[in-house]
Order: sequence, then C-alpha cells, then structure tokens
Amino acid sequence: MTMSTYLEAGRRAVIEEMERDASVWALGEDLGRGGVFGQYKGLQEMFGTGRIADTPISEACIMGAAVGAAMTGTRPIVEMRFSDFALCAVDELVNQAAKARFMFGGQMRVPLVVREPVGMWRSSAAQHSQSLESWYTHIPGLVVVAPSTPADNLGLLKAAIRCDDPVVYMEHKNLWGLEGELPEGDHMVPLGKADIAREGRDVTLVTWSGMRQGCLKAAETLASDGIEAEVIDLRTLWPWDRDAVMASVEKTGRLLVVHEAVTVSGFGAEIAASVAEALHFRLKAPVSRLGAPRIPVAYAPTMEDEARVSPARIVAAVRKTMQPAEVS
Amino acid sequence: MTMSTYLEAGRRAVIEEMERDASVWALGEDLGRGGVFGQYKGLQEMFGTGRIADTPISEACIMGAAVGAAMTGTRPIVEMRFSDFALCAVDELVNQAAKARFMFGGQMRVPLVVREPVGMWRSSAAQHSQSLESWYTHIPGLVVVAPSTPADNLGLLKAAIRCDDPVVYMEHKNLWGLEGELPEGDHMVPLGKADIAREGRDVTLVTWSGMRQGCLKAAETLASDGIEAEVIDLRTLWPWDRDAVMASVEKTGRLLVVHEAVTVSGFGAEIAASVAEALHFRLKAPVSRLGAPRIPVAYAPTMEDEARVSPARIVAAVRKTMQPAEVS
Amino acid sequence: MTEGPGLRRDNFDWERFLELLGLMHRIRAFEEEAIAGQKEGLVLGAIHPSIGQEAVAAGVCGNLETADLMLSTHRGHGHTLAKGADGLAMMRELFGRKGGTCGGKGGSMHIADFGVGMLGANGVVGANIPIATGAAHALKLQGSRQIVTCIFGDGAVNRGPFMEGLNWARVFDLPVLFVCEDNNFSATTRTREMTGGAGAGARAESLGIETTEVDGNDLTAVDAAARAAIDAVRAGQGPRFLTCHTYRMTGHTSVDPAAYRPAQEVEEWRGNDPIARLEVALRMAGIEDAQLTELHRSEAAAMAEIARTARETDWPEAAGAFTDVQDVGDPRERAY
Amino acid sequence: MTEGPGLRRDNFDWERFLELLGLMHRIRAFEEEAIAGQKEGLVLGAIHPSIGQEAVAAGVCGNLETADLMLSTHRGHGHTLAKGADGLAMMRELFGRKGGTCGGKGGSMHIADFGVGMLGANGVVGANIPIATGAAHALKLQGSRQIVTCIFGDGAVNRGPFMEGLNWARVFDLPVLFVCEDNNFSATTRTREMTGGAGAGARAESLGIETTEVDGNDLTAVDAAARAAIDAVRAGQGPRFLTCHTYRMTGHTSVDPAAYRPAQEVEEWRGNDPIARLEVALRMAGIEDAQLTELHRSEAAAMAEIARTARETDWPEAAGAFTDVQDVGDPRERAY
Ligand SMILES: Cc1ncc(C[n+]2csc(CCOP(=O)(O)OP(=O)(O)O)c2C)c(N)n1
Ligand SMILES: Cc1ncc(C[n+]2csc(CCOP(=O)(O)OP(=O)(O)O)c2C)c(N)n1
Ligand SMILES: [Mg+2]
Ligand SMILES: [Mg+2]
Repeated sequence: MTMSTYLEAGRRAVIEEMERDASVWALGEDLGRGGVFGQYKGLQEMFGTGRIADTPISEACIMGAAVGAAMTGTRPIVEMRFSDFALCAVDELVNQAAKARFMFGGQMRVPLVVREPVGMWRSSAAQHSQSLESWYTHIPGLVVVAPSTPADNLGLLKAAIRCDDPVVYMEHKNLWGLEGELPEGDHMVPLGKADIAREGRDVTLVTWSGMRQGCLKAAETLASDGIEAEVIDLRTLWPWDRDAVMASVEKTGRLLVVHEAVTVSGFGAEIAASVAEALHFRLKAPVSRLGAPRIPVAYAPTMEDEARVSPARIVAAVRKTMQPAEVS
Repeated sequence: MTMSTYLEAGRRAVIEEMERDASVWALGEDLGRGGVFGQYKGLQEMFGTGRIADTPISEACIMGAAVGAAMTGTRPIVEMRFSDFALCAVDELVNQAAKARFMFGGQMRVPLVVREPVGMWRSSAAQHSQSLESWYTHIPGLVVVAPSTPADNLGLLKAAIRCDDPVVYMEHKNLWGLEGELPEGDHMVPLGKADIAREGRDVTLVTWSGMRQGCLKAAETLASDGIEAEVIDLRTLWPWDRDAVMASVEKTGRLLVVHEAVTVSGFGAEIAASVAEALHFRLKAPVSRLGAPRIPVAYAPTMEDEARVSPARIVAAVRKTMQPAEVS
Repeated sequence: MTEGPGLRRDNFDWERFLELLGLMHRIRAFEEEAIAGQKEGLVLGAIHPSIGQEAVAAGVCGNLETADLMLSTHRGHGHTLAKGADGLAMMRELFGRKGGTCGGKGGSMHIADFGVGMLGANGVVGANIPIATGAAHALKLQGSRQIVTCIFGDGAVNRGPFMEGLNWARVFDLPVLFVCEDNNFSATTRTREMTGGAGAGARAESLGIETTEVDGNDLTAVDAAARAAIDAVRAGQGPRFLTCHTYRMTGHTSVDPAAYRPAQEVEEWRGNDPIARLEVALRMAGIEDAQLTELHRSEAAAMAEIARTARETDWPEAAGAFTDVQDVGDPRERAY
Repeated sequence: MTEGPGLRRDNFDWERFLELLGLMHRIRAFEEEAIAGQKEGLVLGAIHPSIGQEAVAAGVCGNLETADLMLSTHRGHGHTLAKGADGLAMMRELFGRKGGTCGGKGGSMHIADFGVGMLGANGVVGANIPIATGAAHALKLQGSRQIVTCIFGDGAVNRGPFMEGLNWARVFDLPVLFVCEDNNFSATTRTREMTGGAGAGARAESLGIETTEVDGNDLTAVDAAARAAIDAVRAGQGPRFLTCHTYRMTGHTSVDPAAYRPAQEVEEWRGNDPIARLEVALRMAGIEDAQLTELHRSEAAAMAEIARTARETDWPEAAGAFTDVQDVGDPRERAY
C-alpha cells in the first residue's frame, strides 16, 4: 500500500497499461505539458510524442480519430479536458464509436477510453461544471465509469483501458487532490461491480463520483442519530450493479439516490425507477432522489451553492425518507 | 375543421407564424426544395430565400448561427433533418443556446425552435432512428416538445415558435403521413399540458410521439378484456404535466410509461421515479416502463423489430401490471 | 466533355483498363439491380446510387492494395465493390438478409467489409474524415506501409470535421489520401451555392496539403492521378488530396426525381458517361466491339444472378439484434 | 520588433491615440487588479489575462460603434472594456458580486454586456464564431447598418466551427469582421505545431474572404487595418478577416507559470510592449512625458478604486440561481 492522490492514481493506471500493452496511446490537447490537470505529467518523456500525442483544439477530430485508430488495432485514451468540451464530439462518440461494432455486424471493436473530467469545481460556471453521465448510460454500446477513490481510479481506469468496448470514463475534478491508499501490483477493479462504502441497515444511499464523500459524511451525522445508512458507490454506471443495489434495498427497505447531476432525467431516475419496479412491495418508504435542481451552474458561490448537493442536504433527504410511512 | 396530415399541419404552423411575425425565419439544408420530408414545400416561394434559408451542410453552424440570430432579435426555426444529425451541434445547443440567458444574467433570450425529426422509420438503421428526448429534458434551459397528432403539431409548433426559450421540437418521422382534423383559426396548444387521449379507470399509460397510436391500439385490445386504460399523451416532455399524470395514477393506481426510446435512462425513468416518489402508497402495482432494449437499431426487419415497441408488447406489459399484487 | 481521353496508344495498358471497365460495369449493374430491388420492396432502406460516378470508384480503388484501408459515404456501393467486397454479400446486406456484409445490421448506408480494408460507409456526412485520419494515425504508429483512402462528397467539405481531419492529417503527416467526389450536388442543393471560395481543393491547399483535380468521368485520368497521389502517400510524403469532378445520373436517392436539375445539364452529362468514354478509348486502342459487349453482358448477368440469390436468402435471426452491442453489460436486460 | 511604428507626424491623430492609450492602460490596470484580486481569493474562477495584447482590443474595438456587436473569448476582458463595458460591473462580475455584468452568474469567462453590443465571452474555444455569424445573419435580414466583430485566438482556427462559420459568412455575404488574435499559443501548446498550412489567414482566403495581417502590438497599425476592414464590412462588402500577431505576457491563466516558453522569447516580446510602443510614438508626436505618466497614473488609480468598490459589494442573493433559466417550466421544482 502506498498513499496517492486520485490524480496520481489515474496517472499510474495509464503508465502501467502503456507499459503492458504497446497498442495503448493517449491523445488530447496539451498532453505534452502534462494535460490541463497534470494527469499526464512526465508521460511524454517516458513514452515519446507518438504515444502521448498533443493534438490541435479539434475535439470532433480527437474523438473521430480515436474511433478510426481503435478500429485499426490500437487502444486510444482520449482526453477531453472537461466533459463539457466532449459536447463538441458527440456525433463521433454516439453515432460512430458506440454503434460501429453493431452497425458493421461485429467485424471489429472500438476499444477506446474517453476521459471526461466532470463536475463542479470552485466557480467554474455553466460551461465547465456539467455532469452528463446519464446521457451516456442511455446510449447502447457505451460503458460508463465514474470512480470516486484513488484506488478505484487506478483499478477502474486499467479495466477501462483493457475493455474492448468504448468506455466513457468520468473523473471528478474536485477529487484530483483526494488522497487514499493504493494497492501494490496489478490492481484491477472489475467493471460493473459496486463498492459497499459503508454498511447500514436503515436506508440505502446509492451514489458515485464526487458524492461518495458527501454520502459518507452524511452517514456519520445520521449515525449519531441512530440511523444507519448503507452507502453504495456504484463506480460503474453502465452496466450498474443491480444485484448489489437490490440486495441492499431488500435489507433496508429505503432508497435515496444521490448524485451531483441535475435530478430531472439524471441517472438517479433509472435507479429509482428500477428499484420501484422490482421492490415496490418491499419498500418501507417511497424511493427518493437527490440531485441538482434543473438550473445551470452559476459562478457566484451564493448561487452556485443552490446547485450543490451538500452533506446537510443528504441528511435532510434521508430524514425525510425515514419519516413514518403515510397511511395508504 | 379540415383534414390534414401531421406533415402539412407543421407546414401550416410555420406559415401562420411567419405571416404573423416578420422576425420568424427558418434555416436548414435543402429547405428551398421543401426540406427532406417536404415540410417546407413552397415556403421559399412564399417568403423568399432570406426567410427560408438554404444552408451548407454545417449542423454546428446552423445551430450556432441560430443562437446568434436569436440573440439579435430574430426567431429562427432550425431544421436538423434527422435528430441524429443534431448530434453534430450539441455544444451549440447545450453549452450555448440553453445556457446563454442564464449565464449572461438574463440580458437576452434565445428564442429558437430546433426541429428534430425522430424515431424509427422503415429500415433506417442505427444512425437515422434515434429518439434522444431524455437527453434534452436533462438540460436546464431547454423546453422539449414531442407532438403526436396533426392538430397538436399545428398548435404546439406555433406555441414553440412564440416561446422565448429554446425549444427542442421532435416530430416523429413515422407520423408525417398521419391524417387528422385541424381546427380553423389560430389554433394554439399550450406548452406543458398533456392530452388525455383516452379515459380509463384501471391503468394509466403515459406516452408521447409515435407511441400514442400504439397505446390507443393496445387500449382497444385491453378493453375487450375489460381492462380500461387511460392514455395520457404528454405532448410536452419538459415541462411535463405532473398534475395530469398524478391525478390519473391516483385514480387508477397503476402506471406504465411507454416510449420508443431506449428504456435505460429514457424519459420514462423520470416519470416512473416521480410517480413512485409521490404516490408510492397509492399504487396497486409497481410503476413500470416499456421502451426499447439498450441496443442500436438494426437494418433488417427481423432484428429491427426487437427494438420496436408494438401494441402487442404494450398489451403484454399492461397485463403484467394488472396481475394480482405480490404479497409483501 | 464528350471527347475521348486523348490516349497515347503505345503506353495504354489496355488489359488493366479492360479490367477496370469490367469493374465499372459491375458497379453499375449492382446499382441497377439494387434500384430494381427497391422498386420491388426488396431493398428496405434508402439507397444513394452512384450511377455516372463509377470512374471515381474504379480509378481510385483500382490503385489500392487489399491491405490498404478505405472509408466511404452513404453513396458507397461503387467504392466498396472496387475495394474488393463481395457483390453477393453486399446485395444481401441491402436486402437485409443473412450473409450480408454486416449480417443485415447496417444496410446500404453502413456497408463495411473489414476483410478487404473497407472500413465503412457512413450515414453522417463527413464523419468518415476524422475516422479515416485516425486509421492513418494508427497505421503510422504501427509503422505500417498500408495507406488509408477517404472518399467523401462535395457537400462534406462544408462540415467542420473536414477541416479538423485534414489539418490533423497534415500536422501528423499521415498516410491518407482524401478524395472529394464532386458531383456538384449535396442532396437537392447545388453545392457551389453553399460553398465559399474556390472549393474543396483550395481548402486542402490552405491546410498545407498538395492537391490534384481531375475529370472524374475519365477513368484513365482518375487512374493516373490516383496512382500518383497514392504513390506519394505510400512513400511517406504525408496526406494528399484529389478532387474528381463528376455527376450523379440519378437523384440523391433512388426515389428522388431530381427535378431541381436542368434537363439540359443532365443530358450533357449523360453524353459524358464514364463507361461509354472508356469504351471509346478502348476501341481506339483496338479492342473489338464484341469483346466490350460481352464484358458488359457478363457482368450484368452475374449481377442478376447475385440479385436472384440474394432475394432467396433467409432473414437473419431476430436474436442477432442483441449480439455485438458490447462486451460489458447485458443488452437483453430490457428486452421484451 | 522594438521599432516605433514609423509615423508620419502630420496625419497622426494624437488625440485619438491618447484616448486609445488610456484605454490600453485601463485594460492592463483591470487585469492587474484582477490578478491581484485572484491572489487574495476575490476572483473565484480562472482568469485568462490579455496583458501584452491590449493593442488588439483597443485597435479593433476602438473602431466600432456602440450599436455594433462584438463577441469575444475566454481571454476577453480587454475586448469587453474596449467595447464600452463598465469596468466596475466587470470587476464585480469577476468577484461574483451584485451588479456584475451578468449579475455574478457568468464570471470572467462569460462576461457580456448587451447594452454596449458585447454579446459574450465564451468558455468554449471557437464557439463564438458561428454565433457571431448568426448575429450578422440577423442584422442582414433586418437591413441594419450595424456590423459584428468576432474575436478569437489562433487555437480556435483548428476547430471545425471556425471553417463552418467563415464559409457561412461568405455564402450569405454577412457583415462580420473576424479577428484572429494570434498570440502564438493555445494554452500550453505552440499553435503553429498543431496547425497545417500557413494558418488562419490562408484558411480564410481559401474560403473566399479577404484578409489582412498586422503587427498586433502596434496600436496604430491595428487601428488602421481594423478601420479599413470595418469600413468595407459596413459598406456591404461581406465578411473580412484580420490577423493580429501578438503575445501574451502572462501564462494561459493567471496561475500558469508558462515554463514552456523560452525566457528569451518572452524577453523579446517584453521589449515589444504595445503600451510602451504607443508611448514612444506619442512622444515622437510631441506629447510630453508628464502627460503620458499622468494618463497611466489616473487609469491605474481609477481601477484601484473600482477594485475597492467591487470587493465591498454584496454577494448576489442565492435565489438568483433560479431566475433567467427559462420561461416555461419551474426551475425550483427540484430545488432543496
Ligand atoms: C451531418 C449530416 N447532415 C446531413 C445529412 C443528410 N444528407 C445525406 S447525404 C447529403 C448530401 C451530401 O452531399 P455530398 O457530400 O456532396 O455527397 P453526395 O450525396 O453528393 O454523394 C445530406 C445533406 C447527413 N447524412 N449528415
Ligand atoms: C472546445 C474547447 N476545447 C478546449 C478548451 C480549453 N481551452 C481553453 S483556452 C484554450 C486555448 C485557446 O487558444 P487560443 O484560441 O489561441 O486562445 P488564447 O487562449 O491564446 O487567447 C483551450 C485549449 C475549450 N475551452 N474549449
Ligand atoms: Mg455531392
Ligand atoms: Mg492563442
């Protein structure tokens, strides 16, 4: 075990996979100087300009070229800088990368990883703060991953790079500096398996990415009131770990999904609806969701905070869920 | 009342609004020759090349230019041809059109209508068949409309053109030829109001766009078994008519959301989750959803049909919902 | 326009041109069968015929090796056949049958045959340009001697990915030949009216890519220009650009009457048929009429047989809808 | 590079240039206050200073009328001030306070002041180009005599919307001036290494747009070139393109040490400061040192006062997060 940041864990994942497999390479703007957050620091020196490729500011072509390169025997890691800029490359991801294997009858695969840093990050305003993971879960062909700890960022990024499907890999910008222990050796985390971040009997919190921390904090607060929350960090959003979630809700009878994205049509809707469909008669309270209101993220902190899911808001939402059941 | 097709109703809406308001204009590829489905037939002759503007194949610029033109005192109707091609213009719609008014502190509005023909249409395969309405419902700032009858296509398109928000307006390609009665005069349908397409006491079907017809057909079949389905055509997806849906489910105790889009993270998840949250204790059966599996749409009809929600499948899903409640 | 290609008979490789003439006949026969099939309801989706443009497909792809890669457009039957794909598999794909190039999942607009280096038609105009560029990028990383050819229409040059892809290919000095098949139209729109400046070639030049323009209805001219460009690309000189001026003799799709085109223009181009022009040249080179007639007949007959076989082929299993979606996650989860 | 602009004294409009010098001082003072404010934690988000590039803002926008429209980038403080926006409102915006140009909703990257025709900075590189083009399209439809100016960086010319927007402006003959503020860098990347061909101007030319290149650190040269281009655009001659060669004296953001640039290059450009150069020219035209010093002092003092006022301004109400989202639908529906 060594201590590492979330950022450094991602960097280690790239290094290990590039050392293991010569067909892995990375492309994106400013990668030669380490990338905008330092995720690629020193990598061009290690692997050369061919495998750590600086690109023009051409998101559509970055994504499209990665699709072509993935079809042609390489495994590109696409760096989109901010997930918001990936909106300049949606045709390439959704109409091309996600559909090619199917559309062409399985003649090839498109093994690429799109790294899309997501989420709110100190006054970054409307165009640098989005979390659009639910979009990608809706698109057949795509795998969607959202790690929330350094160890998971190591193990999931390695798994994503080895996966033969196109993977949208969403690191949270606010987690770059988060420290945690990293296992030694070839640490892999399987795609599609949730992590029970905290066990509890009273209510199930399903979450991912930046909200894992907030849920754990909220769980502490609730514990002092005698409410024991189970916190499930999904880690992979598609495919999501139904078994883990259903087992937990069968036990607790209560579900709150917590995510940073806008609640309306967020991925919480899918989970809440799935649980309501499957476990309606086991629920002690209605399923519930906590996400951002349907507003763009503002710059000034007073307004920005209205779009931020805080531990206090999670606590309040859990308390609401714990209220005695309405008589039907 | 006159009989008209869904296509012709949309054309009439554009004509009426362009006659009423000189700031309305339309832009898109091939509009001078009527557009790819004939929605603009004869309009360039009526309104000139300035107001019915042919454009280069430049979806990003079509959308972006409309944003600028909307900020500058005009009301553009943006024709995207197939909703699939709108994926070439997502930055312009989501990062620009949807956020500008908020981001710039309300200094202006972006009154534009993006027409995006959606849905499956005889062997059009993976890149010409998508229904991505749930994406747009997730984006603050956007209004989302999906008409399903000729009269609604007239009244809703007129309302969309008069709306000061950016509206994503999704006509269904398979409905172009659908005939129905059109009211005379200035027929407006308010945004955000559902249509109770059929009354019933046993189960609520919430649907929109191409699935209205299928739900009505299924309801006929079910009626002969004594199951009376209420069919609610949402018409506007954002904002959706919560009151109408909740009132209906309070009455019937059962919900099935039916849409053509992929079920996973489709807009049905939002409705099912909202109903489960609000009416858990009134439900006689779990909320349920029926949409496409998470697969791209194939070309060959045998496989294509696996992604198609048919009346028979709706009937089967309703029957499942009507089964006696599991003992909890 | 109706003049022969002005051949110097002595260095006229008539055997090769006879072969390419056969290929052009094959392409035309394929599309004529497809159009007939569509009228009968056998072809289910839209088709975009390239009748009149066969010299581009034959002239360009005739210079590629099987290992080379090629990406095409919605109007891609000719390119695909010329790259070596099997006509029967293609026809089955159009008919949505078992044994289609994509197993019936793609149809006309998504034909692909990776076995012969045909990396796909595309339903999104211009989308193949960055993908082709990326394929060339991979080849360069791999130190391969293969090259990529990317064919697109005149309308595609107004899409941003055109510029992004060409710039990328220049910046990374990639082995890719861009071919603009300029048939003057983008669906129902005359492309020139929507195109600023001198057009495709001028844009490529401004991005630092050497360009050539050629009469795209003259097979021998396309052949020569493509060979020169392909040799340069293969020699490691980076990307090249070739514009082939041509015309489509049908509407945009097989059901488009194309009334937006002046009859006289269509007539003029009809007199400029690339197949007829090559036949003239071959006659000038001493090939007998009988041989030319037989070539045409045999290709047409073979294609008729293909269409017959295709229509008698089974439909693919419905279960195929759930295969090749992705490895991780179960696409059947929400199946009916 | 360090030479004076070589003025012909007789037709040197020193009063105007003194005014533009004041504007350049104001821009620099604004950014120096902003950088200081960021160190103190008053500016909350990223800022992209344009120190060293002030002659572009002053020279271009100094030739626009208030009614004209202008769109800018993430590096837009200078353009915005030069277009006439209020410095205090801008500083408040950077500090996220009440009374900011966007009420605190936008911050540095989304500054806009529609009242003076400033239609927004943009956080997405190149995204302003189609928007500006559309604004010009609307003006043309309206028969207005206003024009649009769209300023963007050298990095933006590699994004597809650059080509789409310029092509569009040419096709529709729109009243828009495109200004490429070429500071040699795209974030940490030397743009030339990612740019095929001769660059921005060559691309514009290939799209049929007349271009000019100018020393962007020479206010008088920018002023003259911009005036000529703006006159042509206003006269209905369609779009024009102007490249201004300049350099940013800071890093990409205010916290970027910019170690990727050779010290000598930075030093050379420091000797080419547009403010110092204009001062030299004005001294040659007979303006006294004292007057120049006073101009600098007074602008700096005024800006210091603005910063003081801004920091004492209240925060916006939290409820503002729910206003100006949209008319239809209630953004509070899922509020906490
Ligand atoms: C991005 C995109 N926009 C629009 C279309 C609709 N469309 C299909 S083909 C076509 C015309 C293309 O013209 P061109 O590139 O010249 O090719 P051609 O059809 O002439 O071979 C259009 C507009 C599309 N498929 N993709
Ligand atoms: C589409 C997009 N890609 C990437 C970025 C990140 N980014 C912000 S500024 C910048 C460099 C822009 O360079 P240039 O256009 O030359 O403008 P400058 O910063 O030099 O003024 C980049 C890459 C972005 N904001 N938008
Ligand atoms: Mg064409
Ligand atoms: Mg720059």
